[in-house]
Amino acid sequence: MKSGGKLVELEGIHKSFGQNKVLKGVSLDLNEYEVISIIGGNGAGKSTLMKILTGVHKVDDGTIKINGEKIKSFNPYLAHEKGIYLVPQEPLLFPNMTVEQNISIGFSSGKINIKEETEKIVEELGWKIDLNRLAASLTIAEQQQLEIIKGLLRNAKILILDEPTSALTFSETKSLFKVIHKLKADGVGIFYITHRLDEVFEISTHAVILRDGRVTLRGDIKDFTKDLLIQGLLPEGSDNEYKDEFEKKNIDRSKDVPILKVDNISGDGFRNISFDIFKGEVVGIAGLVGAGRTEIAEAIYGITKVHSGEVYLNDKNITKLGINETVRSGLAYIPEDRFLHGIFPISSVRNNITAQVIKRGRAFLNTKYEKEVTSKYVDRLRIKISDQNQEIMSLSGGNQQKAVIARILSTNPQLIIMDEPTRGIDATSRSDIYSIITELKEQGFSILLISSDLEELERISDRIYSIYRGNCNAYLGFNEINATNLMMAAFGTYEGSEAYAKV
Amino acid sequence: MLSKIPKWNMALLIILLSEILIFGLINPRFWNISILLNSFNDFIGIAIIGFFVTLVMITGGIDISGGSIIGLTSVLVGILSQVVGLNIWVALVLAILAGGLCGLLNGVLIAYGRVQAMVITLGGMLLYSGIAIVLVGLSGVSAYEGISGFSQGFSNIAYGTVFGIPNSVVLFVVMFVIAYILLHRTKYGRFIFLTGINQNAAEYSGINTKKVIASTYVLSGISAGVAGVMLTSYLGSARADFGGEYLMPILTVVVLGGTLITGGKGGVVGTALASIIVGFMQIGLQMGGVSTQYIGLATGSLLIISVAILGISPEFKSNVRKLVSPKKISGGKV
Amino acid sequence: ACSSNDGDAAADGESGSSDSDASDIEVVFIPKMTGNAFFESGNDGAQAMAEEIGFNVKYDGTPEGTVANQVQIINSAVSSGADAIAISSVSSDGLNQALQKALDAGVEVVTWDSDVDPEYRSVYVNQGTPEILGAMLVDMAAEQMDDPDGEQQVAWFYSSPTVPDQNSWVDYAEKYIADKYPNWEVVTKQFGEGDEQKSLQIGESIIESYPDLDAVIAPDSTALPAMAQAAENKGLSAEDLIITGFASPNSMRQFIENGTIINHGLWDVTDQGALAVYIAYHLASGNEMKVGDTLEVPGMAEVEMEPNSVQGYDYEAEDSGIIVLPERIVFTEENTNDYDF
Amino acid sequence: MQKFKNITKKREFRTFVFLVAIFVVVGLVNSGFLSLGNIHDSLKSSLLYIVLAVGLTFVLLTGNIDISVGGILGLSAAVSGLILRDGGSILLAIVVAIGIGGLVGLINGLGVTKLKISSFIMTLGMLEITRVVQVIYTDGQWVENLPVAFKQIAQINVLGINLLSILVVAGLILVHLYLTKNKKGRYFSAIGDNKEGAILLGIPVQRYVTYSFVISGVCSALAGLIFASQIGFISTTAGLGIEMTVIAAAVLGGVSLSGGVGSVIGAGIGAIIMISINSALIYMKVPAFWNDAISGTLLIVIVVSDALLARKANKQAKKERLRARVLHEEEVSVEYAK
Ligand SMILES: Nc1ncnc2c1ncn2[C@@H]1O[C@H](COP(=O)(O)OP(=O)(O)OP(=O)(O)O)[C@@H](O)[C@H]1O
Ligand SMILES: Nc1ncnc2c1ncn2[C@@H]1O[C@H](COP(=O)(O)OP(=O)(O)OP(=O)(O)O)[C@@H](O)[C@H]1O
Ligand SMILES: [Mg+2]
Ligand SMILES: [Mg+2]
Repeated sequence: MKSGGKLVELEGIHKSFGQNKVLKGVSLDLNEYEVISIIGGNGAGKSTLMKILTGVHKVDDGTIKINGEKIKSFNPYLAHEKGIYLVPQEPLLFPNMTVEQNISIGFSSGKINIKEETEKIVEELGWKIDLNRLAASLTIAEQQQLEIIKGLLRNAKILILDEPTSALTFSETKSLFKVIHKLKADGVGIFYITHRLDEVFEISTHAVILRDGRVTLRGDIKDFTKDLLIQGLLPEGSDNEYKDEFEKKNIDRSKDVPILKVDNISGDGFRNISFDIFKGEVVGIAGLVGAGRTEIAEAIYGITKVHSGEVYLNDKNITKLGINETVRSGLAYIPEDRFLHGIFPISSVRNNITAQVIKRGRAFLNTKYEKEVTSKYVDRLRIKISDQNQEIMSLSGGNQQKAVIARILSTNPQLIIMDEPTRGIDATSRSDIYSIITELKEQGFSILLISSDLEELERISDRIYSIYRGNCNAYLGFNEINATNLMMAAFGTYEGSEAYAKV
Repeated sequence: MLSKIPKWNMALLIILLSEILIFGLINPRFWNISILLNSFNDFIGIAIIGFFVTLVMITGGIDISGGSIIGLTSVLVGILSQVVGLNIWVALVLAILAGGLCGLLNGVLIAYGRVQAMVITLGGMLLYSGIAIVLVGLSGVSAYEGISGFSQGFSNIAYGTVFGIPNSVVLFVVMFVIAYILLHRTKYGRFIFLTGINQNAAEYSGINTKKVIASTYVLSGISAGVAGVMLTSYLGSARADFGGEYLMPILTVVVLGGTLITGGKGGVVGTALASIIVGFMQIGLQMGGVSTQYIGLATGSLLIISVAILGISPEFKSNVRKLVSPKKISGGKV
Repeated sequence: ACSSNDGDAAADGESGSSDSDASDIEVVFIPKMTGNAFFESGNDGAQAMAEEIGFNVKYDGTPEGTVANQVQIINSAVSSGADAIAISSVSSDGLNQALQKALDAGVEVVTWDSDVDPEYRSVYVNQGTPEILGAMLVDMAAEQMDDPDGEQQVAWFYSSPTVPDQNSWVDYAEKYIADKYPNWEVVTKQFGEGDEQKSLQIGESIIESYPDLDAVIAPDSTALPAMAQAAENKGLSAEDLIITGFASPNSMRQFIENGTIINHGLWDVTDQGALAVYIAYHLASGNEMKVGDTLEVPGMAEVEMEPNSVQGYDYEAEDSGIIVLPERIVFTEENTNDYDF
Repeated sequence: MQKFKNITKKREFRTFVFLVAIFVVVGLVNSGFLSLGNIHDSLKSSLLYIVLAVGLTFVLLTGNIDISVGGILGLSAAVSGLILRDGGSILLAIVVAIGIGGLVGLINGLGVTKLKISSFIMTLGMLEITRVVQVIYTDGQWVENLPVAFKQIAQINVLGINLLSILVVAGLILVHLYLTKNKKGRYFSAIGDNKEGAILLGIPVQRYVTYSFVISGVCSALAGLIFASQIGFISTTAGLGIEMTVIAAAVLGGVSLSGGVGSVIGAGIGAIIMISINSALIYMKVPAFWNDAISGTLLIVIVVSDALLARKANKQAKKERLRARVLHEEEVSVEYAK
């Protein structure tokens, strides 16, 4: 491996938000030709550290050196001048601009032909992106792709990717990695943040574990194993072993009455979709970005219209019901776009978690009950907060996601549709959520799981339907679920035990 | 800014108290409790519409049509009771309902038509005062003379007292309590906040956000109707141009009360305090010899300065702290 | 001539401590609205009078000029211990209760320019009854016409359908037209809402949409100059379109000088303001005025208090009456430079 | 053809259609309304609103609002009016007016960016303050008898077209090009579209927000000069309540109050609509007491129908896009054949 000059030297970085001490003296270097994976639990301070490196947050204490030069007063403008570019965890696009305008805005060098460059890089990645679309109409995955493209185009010397793959499926991830490898070879220094531990080994030269505002472990990637990473992530002094397991049994449910029966529905973005979900099972939906999985979920939930076909929940036809009524019938939905559809940003954690339970109650609010519900789920999902009245916006991305999940769980729904439920959630919390899913299953609740994380789908689904370009193209029974089959299904080349979409 | 509402309410309370203190020192008659209580009549319309415009604003909307609904309901009370000959109390109820109807039109267009509230209520403002003028024009009473000759019972609405407390104060309290309970104690109020913070997320949570939004405009319309009746009783005459000047004062008390113009945050306690502050400031300065046309300077400055002080305080404080202890904060190295 | 300066110190209820010292007396002088040339000139007169005699005049109004605002101002005038109010009312009945409270508190009430119900004030300083002013408006237009008895198209243009005084003049003027010039046709009545830009635009539109129009009568201090400006913009002179109405001479002088208009009218509002506060002061100093009394006013001619009936009111009381300004002025090229308000 | 189609899809085009529709409908009642003369007049009457709307659009694009435009208009018109009346030069008057507008705008901008006061509160406060300052400065008097030479400026025609109108329209187009084509011009809408995103991209957000208020202040001052020149006298209430009309004009032209969306061309057309309604009713010879009711209804009808049209177009676009992704029957067999 080539070794290059020093790009970034962070020393003794301290940062707190109010009483919350987030970074407690972080020191970290980045050289040319390096890809450093930063891993750490939700709220460990990864994004904060990176925002400091781009001048978005001011340091309380500590020194930043870029290219060996000490920076006194940092701001994003300066960061750009120094060739630092951050692909943020939550896409920060300009919704009312087209994709092309989003790419070109703020470009410092006007010389290069942006359109040409974009087309080149898009081709390299093999992603489909329409330059004339309005950013507001992009799905979260597409937004993330666009953010990545923006980042790759900048010719940054120091590129930061904050959970770039959280909404991407394996195929998009793969093409991204190819590009990253190339950049690395060109001498670009890269910080890469992820919760998908497998990626760490695939992409990085070094790994850093950030825990509780401190770097607890760092080193060459060769010195790490996945177990070592997980050990490093566990809370200090916690004796409970990390249970990276999820139990599922193959139960023959064919004689039961399905909780949800989707009968040949068609709508915008999908057609002729049929499947059943039985009591106490997790049914997965696989597919590539843009396959139409979210559209199906939204149609079932009552957000968009079903043009033909029927949906039954416990034998009750819910096809034409609005969200209100579907919720009352016992359906719940965790949307994929947390920021747009999930959280109430300037509201407290408590109000976020109880937004849906209160709907069941009487006209007047019961603060005591709300507090109880909140603390129950904060404990159970290990949501890292300082106070129930804390604004949810000030939580880390993963903790926000957990709050949304808490909101849904608190209503005790019969069937939960989860659209990318663990997006941005760290490994330990993820297993918390999996264990909750196990519990829910045991209690007889059912789950429809839409996920871009193959591993997740594979691990927790009892059965999987695959969506390919709006059609259900494959079915994977309990025994057919494995990574290879899933991949093939997503690409439309798997033919499982049940034939689908053979018109 | 204004994120800590209770803190802001405290600030408002301090402003109010110092105002009472200062004006009293300038003109001791200001401390005359009956003058202060009776002065409620002069801003009650602004206050009670402000309470419900607060709800509207928390949903992320705005309602600037309240002032002209006052004129419309006033004319309706006059025409229904004097020209049509209905019983005054029936006329009054019908007029308030008409106010609600105006609010309903605003609300439906905004919530279901998804049009920007500012323009719809601006159109509403023109439309409702226009209707008032047309009604007067068609009913044959002269628009400029106003309709008067109301019964003593009707004028008692504004001039009566309950246990020695002027009715206007009682109405202020009653409307405040209603708005307070609705907004801060009920599920409905929570839905108002959630809708204002993120309508999409509220919708996905199964809240019927359109109904919530539309209903706040109805409430605001009804409150304007009540204000119209109150003003008609207070002024003893029904005129189409009543309330026309309330547009900015209503918005002023709501935003000074700490409600975010972008929605999602705020409360009626602040609005109540702010309306009293602005109302007392008016009287206090007038009693201190300041001519009314200069009072805008005081309200304008109050608005900016008070919000600025609260706005800079965190940064300001931390700067001061840094000055005091220039080097290290706490927290050990790894 | 300062005859009443030494009136005896009859205590009036509220300003109990007041003796004959003029500087203790405060008169609140209330216009319909502030920011309007007409009322500002009235205030100039009032302030000059106060300075001369030595009492205090507080000018208090709001730009919007609404009933509620005036009530509020009256209320705080009473609360703050004013001795007298001189008001140009925006509504003939909306102020009644507030004024009653003022009277109960011993505050003297005088009206000027625009009256209230006569029960609620002592004296109304009147620029002329609606009959006088309505007829004056029509006559100013008629005297410019070659054939006033022939068919003429006229338009009304003033501030809004809800202001009392302008509407009452126009009402009488229309009766007067029907009586005296039955061949005239009133083609339109437009309102500028006291908004200069809108008034200008409406003025231009009137010219465009009524090409056969002979006269525009604009008894409003915003509408008249705007109408004249509109005519000037369209290249019309007084020959093409007669424009007249009420506005202060300062705002119209240039249009007279460049031939856009021939005449317009007003009364001496400076005198009116001065007279109003003087009477208020006179009453507040403990003097009484009865119908038929005459009063020597410093710097002005002697005035007489006439019964309310001159304005057509039914209410008669000894201590309630009207003082009509002796003259209204028609401004023309000859005399416009003699005035400055 | 394609180009024309693209134009028809623009928001400004719909506003323009509404404008044409109003002229045609009124023209059917009174053909005089469609005359070139009246169109020229309508444009002239709208000038000061167009200028105000342009300035306001900058502020609205950044996601803020400026309520103080009427106050700045009044104050700058009065101060420069006094200079002119007392024999000062026209140039001096213009410079002073722009200075006042820029200064008040700067105060607004600094209040919003440095003191973190919400723009609504900041400019509402400044509105009240500027009004009182104007009263104090003019001693409550109207500014009358402006020199003829100054009033003449508003009446100069070039090739039969009003000079000010030409200047304003030319300025409008330049500003439009700046906002849409210039790299920095696009910052304004970017800030309103997504402030966090703009910060992250290194756009100097605070500076551009401040600029927007300064621009709005300067535009208000220019509008004040147009006001003084066109009308010839300045009352102490000049521009009272004008802010609501201007906001309505901008929104009518497709500028979003939540920022990031809109163009000055749209706002300008919106201003012409708002102003033309006034004279349309006169041409239609409707009794004037109907004016408010009719303009209110018209305003509501336009914005509602526009919103419905826009929504329908959006839905259609989304539907088409989603449909294009779906593998349809005829394609399925082809796919599987591979
Ligand atoms: N703007 C803010 N105001 C207040 N607190 C904040 C703010 N941003 C982050 N925090 C707090 O800082 C801590 C670290 O957040 P950060 O976003 O850096 O975590 P993270 O490591 O990126 O976690 P995740 O994996 O969930 O994205 C959290 O406790 C969070 O609540
Ligand atoms: N034009 C649009 N405007 C607004 N939202 C849109 C638009 N087009 C799609 N969406 C939203 O995008 C989401 C669908 O995303 P997408 O098409 O990626 O679904 P998907 O195929 O399920 O994606 P994934 O497979 O990654 O979940 C829905 O929330 C849908 O409402
Ligand atoms: Mg993060
Ligand atoms: Mg999806």
